[in-house]
Amino acid sequence: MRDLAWLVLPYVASVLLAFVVGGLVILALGNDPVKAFESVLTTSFKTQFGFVETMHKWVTVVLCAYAFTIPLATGKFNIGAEGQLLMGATGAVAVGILLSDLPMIVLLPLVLVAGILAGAVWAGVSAFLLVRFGVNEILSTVLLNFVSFQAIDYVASHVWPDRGAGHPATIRVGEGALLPRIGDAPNLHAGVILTVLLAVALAIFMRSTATGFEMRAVGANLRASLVHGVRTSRLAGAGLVIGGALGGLAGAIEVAGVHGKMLEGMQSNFLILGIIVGLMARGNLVAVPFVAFGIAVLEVGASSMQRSAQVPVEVVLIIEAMILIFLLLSDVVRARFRGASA
Amino acid sequence: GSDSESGGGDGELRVAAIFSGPTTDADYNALGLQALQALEVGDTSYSESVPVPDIERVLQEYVADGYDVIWTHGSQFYEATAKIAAQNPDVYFIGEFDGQPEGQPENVWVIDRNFHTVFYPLGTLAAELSETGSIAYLGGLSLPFSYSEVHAVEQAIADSGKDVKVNPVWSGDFNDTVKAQQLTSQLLSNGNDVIITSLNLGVVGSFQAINETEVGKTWLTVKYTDKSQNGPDHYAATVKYDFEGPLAEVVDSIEAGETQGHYVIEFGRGASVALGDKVPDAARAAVEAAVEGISDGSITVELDQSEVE
Amino acid sequence: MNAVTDFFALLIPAMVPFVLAAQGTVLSGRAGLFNVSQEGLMVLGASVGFLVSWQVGSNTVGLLAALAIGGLFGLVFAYTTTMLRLDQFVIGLALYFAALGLASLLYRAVVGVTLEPPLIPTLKDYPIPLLSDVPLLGRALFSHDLVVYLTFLLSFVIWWFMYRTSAGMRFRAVGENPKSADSVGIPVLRTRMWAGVVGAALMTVAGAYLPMVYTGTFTEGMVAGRGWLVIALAFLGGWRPHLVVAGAAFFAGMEVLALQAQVTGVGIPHQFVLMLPYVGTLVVMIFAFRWARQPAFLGLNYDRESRLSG
Amino acid sequence: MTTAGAPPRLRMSGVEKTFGTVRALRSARLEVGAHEVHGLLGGNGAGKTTLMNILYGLYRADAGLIEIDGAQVSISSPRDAIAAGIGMVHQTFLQIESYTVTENIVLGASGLGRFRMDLSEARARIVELSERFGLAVDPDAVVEQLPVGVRQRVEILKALYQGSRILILDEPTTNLTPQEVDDLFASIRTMVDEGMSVILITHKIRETMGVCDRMTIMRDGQYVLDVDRADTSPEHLAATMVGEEVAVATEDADAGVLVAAGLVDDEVADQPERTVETRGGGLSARGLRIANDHGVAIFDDFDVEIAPGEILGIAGVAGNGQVELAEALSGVRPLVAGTVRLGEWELVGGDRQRPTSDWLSLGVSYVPEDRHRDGILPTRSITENLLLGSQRSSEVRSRGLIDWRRARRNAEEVIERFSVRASGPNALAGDLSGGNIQRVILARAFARKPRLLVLHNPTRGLDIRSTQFVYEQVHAAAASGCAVLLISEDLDEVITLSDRIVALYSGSSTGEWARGEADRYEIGRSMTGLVKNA
Ligand SMILES: Nc1ncnc2c1ncn2[C@@H]1O[C@H](COP(=O)(O)OP(=O)(O)OP(=O)(O)O)[C@@H](O)[C@H]1O
Ligand SMILES: Nc1ncnc2c1ncn2[C@@H]1O[C@H](COP(=O)(O)OP(=O)(O)OP(=O)(O)O)[C@@H](O)[C@H]1O
Ligand SMILES: [Mg+2]
Ligand SMILES: [Mg+2]
Repeated sequence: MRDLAWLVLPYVASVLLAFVVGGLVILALGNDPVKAFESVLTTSFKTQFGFVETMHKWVTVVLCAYAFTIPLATGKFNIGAEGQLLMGATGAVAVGILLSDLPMIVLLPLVLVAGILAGAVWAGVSAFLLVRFGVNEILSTVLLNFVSFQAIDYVASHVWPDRGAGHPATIRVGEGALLPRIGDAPNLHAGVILTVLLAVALAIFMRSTATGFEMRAVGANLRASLVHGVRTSRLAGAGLVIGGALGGLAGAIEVAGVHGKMLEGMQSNFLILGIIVGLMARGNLVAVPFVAFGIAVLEVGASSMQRSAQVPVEVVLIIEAMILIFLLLSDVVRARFRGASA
Repeated sequence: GSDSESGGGDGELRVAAIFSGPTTDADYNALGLQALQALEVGDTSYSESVPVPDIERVLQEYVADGYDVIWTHGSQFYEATAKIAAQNPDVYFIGEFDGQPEGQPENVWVIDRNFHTVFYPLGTLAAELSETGSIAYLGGLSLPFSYSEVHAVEQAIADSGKDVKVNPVWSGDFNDTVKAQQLTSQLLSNGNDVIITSLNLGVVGSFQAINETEVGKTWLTVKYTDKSQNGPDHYAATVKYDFEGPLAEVVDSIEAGETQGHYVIEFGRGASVALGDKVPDAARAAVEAAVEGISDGSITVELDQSEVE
Repeated sequence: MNAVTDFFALLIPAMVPFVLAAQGTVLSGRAGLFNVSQEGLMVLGASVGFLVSWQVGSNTVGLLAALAIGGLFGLVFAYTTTMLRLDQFVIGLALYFAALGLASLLYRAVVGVTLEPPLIPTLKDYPIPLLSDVPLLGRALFSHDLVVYLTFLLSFVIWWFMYRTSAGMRFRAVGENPKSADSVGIPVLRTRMWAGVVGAALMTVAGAYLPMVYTGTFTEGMVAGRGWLVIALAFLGGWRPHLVVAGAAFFAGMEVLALQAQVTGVGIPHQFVLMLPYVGTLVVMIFAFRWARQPAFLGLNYDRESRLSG
Repeated sequence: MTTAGAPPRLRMSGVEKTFGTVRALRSARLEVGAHEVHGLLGGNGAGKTTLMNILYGLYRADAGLIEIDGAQVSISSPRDAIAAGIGMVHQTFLQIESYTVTENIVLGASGLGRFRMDLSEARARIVELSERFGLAVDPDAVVEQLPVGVRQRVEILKALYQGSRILILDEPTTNLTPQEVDDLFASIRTMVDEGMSVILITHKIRETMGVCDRMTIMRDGQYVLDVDRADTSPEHLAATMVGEEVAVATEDADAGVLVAAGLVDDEVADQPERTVETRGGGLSARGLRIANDHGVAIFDDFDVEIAPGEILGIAGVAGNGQVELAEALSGVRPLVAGTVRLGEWELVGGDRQRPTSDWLSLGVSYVPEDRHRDGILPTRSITENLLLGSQRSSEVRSRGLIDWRRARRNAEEVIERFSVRASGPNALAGDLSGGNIQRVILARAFARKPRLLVLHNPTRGLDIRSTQFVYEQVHAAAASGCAVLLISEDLDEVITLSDRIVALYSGSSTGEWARGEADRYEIGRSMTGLVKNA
């Protein structure tokens, strides 16, 4: 219990501090900080719709956070979650459009699998370049993001364009490609359940399977792992591919659960949010879903902050930066505190 | 959040607007904000820089906040607007579209931006101005409305009987000034002497590029707002948009109980062509004739959204 | 011939933001600091550089202001990572957010909503006498604004400093093995502090160059991902100042070629043409194992009393 | 050696240092005179290195006083230390691998100026210094390509170049041949004759007695004793170092303890007889061709045969192929050519080389030389470290998943049985002392009931007690029929443990001796490639 308190306290403290600083900025801009923060904290819970939106955002943030965290366990930085998400979405709409007449029981799994595979293949390019040629993965994943932007623009404006959309977007996928809904409208899509199950499975995978253990070992000491029979480069590549698969799944769920199609900009800022969640959770897979929930609430609330208090959107970015810095600082403070009391 | 706290009294409408970019863009979104603030209603509020994937949520939030009229500024938002409108029959929505949408809900007004019609005179102008016989269309994203603009320009050139070729290129982003600058330099050095831009802020970069070239030989046209101060010597024309009038008219209609409608922007109704001082008289006359022809119905500009490449 | 001249005339200015920001990245990196806030800092530099130039009426002052704000951010980065030993990656991302937010906020505060975007005059070209008269490439290579010349001069100075001076030899040691450097009396933390400050300052100046040469005004999306590409560029150039210039030339060259291909119309969809720079770089990296190495302590904080950082 | 009245060259007193919750030094003190070689002795974790790091400005003391020639100095960074005339050769060399010898030596030197980088003057001085003190190096060689012995000379030259008057050497002899040790000691004498003071940290009492004029003994971060060489004996030193309980044990001097302490000379070491049953089923490696990291073949047509229960010792100076051989025979480094059989199993043969994990499961256990780099996952618990390598074996899993409960119980047992000093199975491996890390690694190696044990420098840097423990374990393994390959740069160790000794020089065997036949200096000469004992 005390340990849990120690774990949660820094998060709470840094969010509070960040809000204090952010509040000062808002005040300086002549807006009402109390009103602003009230809407940040309540939008997700005041209406069912707000909650649904938050959970849908949570799904994608969690998956992108895993896409970053799992390769990180092997010491590799996957900065390519947005490209993987977009390619996953492309794979998902391709199946969802081409096979749109199939019944859900067949089509939906195909759509999700197509997303997963597309994301895995996209990250697989980085993994291959890394394992075979030693190309730094930060470099290759960043570059592939840029390639994916062009690729989906092509798909959305030439392959299956929706001419009425007023924005590069594909036509809708078949009905059978959509995730079923839970409860009354506005309602959650089944991807939420899928993500919860996945979170549990991944935690077990990393903790208790031989491959998961080996991944963590590689991250802790590559040489020692090699000496003890772990096929390190293969694993580092595998970590990237698994991360990419999760990024791809995020894209597929966005298609099947949220948009019903692929559209430009659907990657939003999920890459950065995923990285932040991964870093804030300090690589701990169990903490990822919880941190991601906090970030999803903040993200949804932040945009309502400008609606309800007319606070410029930029301020949200500044508050997010503060949260990160204060969170890290809380470590230093905690270390000093513990050292002093020991 | 509201500009006037006391608003929302009886009979006073509460109007919300959603913009796709920052209202500081001195362009499409700034025009929108200006129109919103000119409204004489109880209370207004807006959200800016709303990405397409987030639009449904923001719409829902405004519905939950009890706004009477919600305006989405940009055709990329139309689909979501119609969807949310169907779910909330008591709230009125204003969407934007290019053409006439199918299945328009009872509580939705459409503002048709009618870009192709407005671009026709630019084609006429380009045909008059071009000496090399080669002009360029520089767009942002290759969307159906930009295809219709290209086709309208081609139609105008064909109608003028001149032998001028249109080279369409896309920078990939309406606001990427740097790409626009680089593309424009390239287009100019490839012999295109009139650049018809369909960009938002990106056009500032195009001006930088064209300012490097000889005055009187090369020309640039602009969309939405007058940006002639960026390069008065090469500035040929603006197709100006103004949402103040259209928005006020639509809101008035809604107040009067007319909840569904299709407002087409035309010359004199939200759109106009302004010509630069340097444009020769012959060209000026031709453009004026074209505008005249469109207004009196003697010229019909075809809406052709088929792909160009 | 015209096409070749055009190519170089476009290439050189296109290289500048890449080179400046990449030199900043390399400079920090060789001292062991891996700053990933390039994208944010470039946007901030563009905003501050533009706003100050506009208010004061001098681009030079604008560039200096961008330099100063970058230095300030660099100071925060260096202080939190060297003195407090906070995670470099997280701090870099935090500063990315902060810079991005600040850039827009400042523009909103100073300019606000207007239909006429304020303009500053773009930088004047100063042809180098004689050299710019050389036939063919003279004009393309030697008729640019002063920042272009300064950028290349600076790259040379950084190279010379690193490989030809004893201070540079010590400097590189800090990024290779800070404990060894410390043990012979090289002030590791102080070196990292100034490398972090100067590095970030170069990144903001790189951003400030964009409104000053291309557009004369600031727009939020004007950096358009160049900051992220700079990180890739540092790896591409193996964290060496001279190779980074070559890498930037390659990068900007591909970018200009892609535009040229689109304008002349090569018959393939423009999206594929626009992919060219990125795919090209990936292909080059396959052959880059010869020079692609990074400082051994890149991104790791040094703690004198901990064995793990030795 | 201090003349009465005159202050000593160096005096440290009341030094306190705490790391987190560990009190590394409690009121430690040290006094070193001019013209003096001063030994600093103590078990692992006694605080020797910490005390010297404080003197060198790398650690900040919580309290304490440093005086040089009677004047109090404040040292808060290596810079200050260098200015005060202090030089230090660290246990792990602090060199920039990609720089040349000259660059490494002048790196911190003040005379160089900020910009000018003309190294010719510096180079000349280095040549002069290396001749004067008998420390031969090539000033233009790149450091990463040098053997350990030479790299150590570079470190000493670095200190000399900086003009040190007090030189600290932290366990300098670990990697040296007897001849090199003699050379080093000769150089030390020259330095002392020129007026320097040298502080020598070592675990080897024989060396201490051989070169030190005076010595200080530390235990648990505290000063215990300081004595002149003339006033002490090896037995007395050993007893004081390890503390009372073991002091009793030394009465009936176990050869292991004495060798571990470096106390015995080869003549003295009439090792207890060991009988090795020569039966099939051991290691048979033939025609080995092994390349180093740069692809250069160091071994060509090399054979190794070890019977079950036999301990084969490989004696050699570091850098003569030990790492490559150890890695090749533990399945970590692929062979260029050759066959390896272990009992009935073919590990390498034809075109086929089994992956490392197969070697592990077929009973090959490897205790690597660099335990921090190759042996442990520093940020992981003892439990997880003990599991490393057997994560795929069915023994540690239940229903396909790793059974962490069982693993933790196993870790508790190991901690108990191998007397690992740790807070529990969840303690991080990186927080353990070198000796304790080695215990964990050995526990892991033995837990697999190995049929081939490859040990590389298994006791480097370990104190007497830990060393003795390792020796016991090796004997136990051999007794259970395991073939043992002992590769060590510690000649005493090889002589004590091995049934058969092979001298290795530059990738080939330069001599072979059976147990009891070996003469230290003869082996030493073979190790330098001088004599070929057919
Ligand atoms: N950097 C450090 N961080 C934390 N604790 C340390 C550090 N260095 C030393 N210690 C602690 O200080 C104690 C003394 O360590 P020190 O290195 O001085 O021992 P030593 O006498 O040199 O041992 P050895 O013979 O093994 O080299 C150790 O038990 C260890 O716990
Ligand atoms: N970061 C650290 N945290 C805790 N203890 C440490 C740390 N660094 C070193 N120590 C401790 O300091 C002591 C001595 O360190 P030292 O480097 O001399 O290791 P060692 O026992 O001599 O092993 P080796 O010779 O293989 O390095 C050890 O007990 C070690 O555990
Ligand atoms: Mg030590
Ligand atoms: Mg030691």
